[in-house]
Amino acid sequence: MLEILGYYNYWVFALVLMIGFYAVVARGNLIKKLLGLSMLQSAVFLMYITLSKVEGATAPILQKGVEDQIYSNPLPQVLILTAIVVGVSTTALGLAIVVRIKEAYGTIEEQDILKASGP
Amino acid sequence: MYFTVSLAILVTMVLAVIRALKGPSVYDRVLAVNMFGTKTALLLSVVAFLYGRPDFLDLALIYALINFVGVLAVLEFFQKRSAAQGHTTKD
Amino acid sequence: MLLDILSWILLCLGGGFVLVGGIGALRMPNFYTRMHAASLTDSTGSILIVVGVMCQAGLSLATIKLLTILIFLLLTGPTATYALANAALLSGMKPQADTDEGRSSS
Amino acid sequence: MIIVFAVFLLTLLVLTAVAVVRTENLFVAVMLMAIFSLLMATNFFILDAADVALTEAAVGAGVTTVIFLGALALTAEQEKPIVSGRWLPLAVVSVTVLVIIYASFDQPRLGDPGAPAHQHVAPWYLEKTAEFIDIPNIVTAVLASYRGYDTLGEVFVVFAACIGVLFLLSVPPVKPQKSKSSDNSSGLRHHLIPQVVGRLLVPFIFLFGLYVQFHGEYGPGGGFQAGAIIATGIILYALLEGEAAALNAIPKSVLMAMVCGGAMLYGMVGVAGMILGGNFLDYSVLHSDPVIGQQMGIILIEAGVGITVCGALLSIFHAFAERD
Repeated sequence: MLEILGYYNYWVFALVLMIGFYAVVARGNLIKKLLGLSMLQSAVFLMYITLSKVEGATAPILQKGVEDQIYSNPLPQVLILTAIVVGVSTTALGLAIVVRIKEAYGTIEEQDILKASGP
Repeated sequence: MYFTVSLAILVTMVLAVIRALKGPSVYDRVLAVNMFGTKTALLLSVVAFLYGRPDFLDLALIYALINFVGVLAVLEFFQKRSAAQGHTTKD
Repeated sequence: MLLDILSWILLCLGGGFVLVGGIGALRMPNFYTRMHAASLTDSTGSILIVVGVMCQAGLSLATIKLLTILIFLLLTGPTATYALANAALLSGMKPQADTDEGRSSS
Repeated sequence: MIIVFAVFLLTLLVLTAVAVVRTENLFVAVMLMAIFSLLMATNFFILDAADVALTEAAVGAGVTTVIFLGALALTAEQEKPIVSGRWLPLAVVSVTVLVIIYASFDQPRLGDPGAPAHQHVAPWYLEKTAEFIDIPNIVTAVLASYRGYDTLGEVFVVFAACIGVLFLLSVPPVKPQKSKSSDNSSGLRHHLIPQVVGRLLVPFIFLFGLYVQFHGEYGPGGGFQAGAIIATGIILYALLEGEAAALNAIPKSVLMAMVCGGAMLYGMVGVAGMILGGNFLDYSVLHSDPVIGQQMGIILIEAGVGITVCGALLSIFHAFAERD
C-alpha cells in the first residue's frame, strides 16, 4: 500500500501538468490559457521538489548541536525558488500582451481574434 | 496530538475547497479562499511543531499577513467593477 | 505535565471548533449564515490552537512568533470578513431572515 | 504520516486544477488559483522545502492574485463557452497522462535516499557548506555562492520581463480615456475598518520583509522572498490609499533605479571579485579571510536580488493599475 503511495506525487504531477496543458490548447480565452500555463509550471515545481525529498530528513537548514541529522537535497529547491519569481514576472508579461490584444481587437477570445484579423 | 489537530484542519480545508467549488455566488468563493488561508496558517504552525522545527513559524506568519492583501485586492476589484458598470457605491 | 494536559485540551477544542466551522460553511443555507459560521469559529479556533501550541513551546522565540501570528490572525480575519460582507451588501445581496431554499445570485 | 498529508493535499490540488479549467467565470478561476497556490505551498512545506514554500506563499497568494485581477479589470470577466473541437485535445491529454503514469514506475519512490538526484553534488554541498561558507541555510549558500551564475541569469530574466511589461503598457491607450478614473483612484478610502487595520499592518509587513532579507542566511528566507514581501506591503498601501499616494511615496523613477541598481549591484560584486584577482562571482577574495569574504558576497548579492525583485514587481503592478 505505502509502496504504491510513494508514486502518488508523480501521478499528481502528470495530472496537473496535463490539465494545465489542456487549458492551453483547448480553451480559447487567452487569460484561461495563461492560468493553464501557470498550472503547468506549478506541476513542474512539484516534480522537482518531490525529487529533493529524502526519507526521514528535514529541511536543509543546519541545526546547531544536532548530530546525525539527514537533510533533504538543496539543489532542486534552489532551482525552483528562483523559478517561482521568474514565473510570476513572465506571467505578468503574458498578461500585458493580453491587455494590448484586448485594446487592439476588443476581445480576448481566440476565435474572435482570428475572425477579426481576416483570412 | 499535533497529528489529530492537523487532521482536523485538513478536513476543514477539504470542506472549504468544496465550498469554493460549489459557489454559488462569487462572495462564497472569496469567503472560502479567506477561510482556506487562515486554515493554512494554522496548519503550518502546527506542522512546524510536528516536524520539530519551530523556526519555520515564519511561514505561518507570512500567510497570516499576505492572505489579507488578497482579500483587499478582491474588494478593490469589486469596487472598480461596480464603478465601471455605473452603479453608485454608497456607504 | 499539567501544561501538557492543558495544551491537549486546548488543541482538541480548537480542532473541534475549526471542524464545526468548516461544516457550517458548507451546510448553512445562504451566504451570510455561512460567513457567520466561518468567521466566528475561525477566530475561536485560531486562539485555542495557537495557545495550545504555545503551551508546548514553552518560553522561547517560538512563543513570541506564535503570539505575533495570533495577533495578525485576529486582526486580519474579522476585517476581511467585514470587508467581504460589506461588498456583498453593496452589491445588492440582501440578508434574509428565514429562507428554506438555497439562494442564487450574482 | 507524511503520506496522509500528501494524499489529502495532492488530491485537493487536482480537484482545484480541474475546477480552474472548467469554470467559465474568469474571476472564479483566479480565486481558485489562489487556493491552488496555497495548496502548492503547503505541499512544498511538507516535502521539506521551507524556502520554496516561503517564496510561493509570498508570491502566489499576494502578488499573482493582484496582477491577475488587474488584468481582469482591463479585459473581460466572462469566458465564451467553447464551441467545438474539445475531444481531440482531451484524448491527447488522457493518453499522455497514462504514459507519464506508466513511466513513473521507473522513477525512484518518494524519499528514496538512493535516488540518482542525491548522488552527485548535493552531498558535497551539504558536507562542505559549514566549512567553506559557514552559514546554516544551505539553500541560500547554493543560491548565492555555488550557483551564483544561475541566480544572476534569473535576476536578469526578472529585469527583462519588467522592462517588457513597461514597454507594452506604457503606450497610451487608443480609445479615449473614460472620465471614471478620478473617482476610483481613491482606493478603499471609504472603507474605514479595512483602512485602519491595513495601515496598522503595512509597517509590520515591511519589518517582516527586512527580517526575511537579513535572516536569510540563518533560516528560511533571502532576497527573492523579501523582495516579494516588501512589494506586497507597498501594494497593500496602494490598495488602501490609492495609486497616486503610493506613486507619491515611491515614484516611478525610484522604482526604475531599484530594478536597474539591484541587478547592477549583483554584477558589480562579480566584477569586484575579478578586480581583486579571483573569478567572476568568486567572493572568497573580497576579504582576507575567505569565509568572511563569502559571507559578505552573499549578503551583497541577496540585497541586489531583493531590490530588483521588489522594484520589478511594483513596476508591473503600477503598469497594470494605471492602465484604466
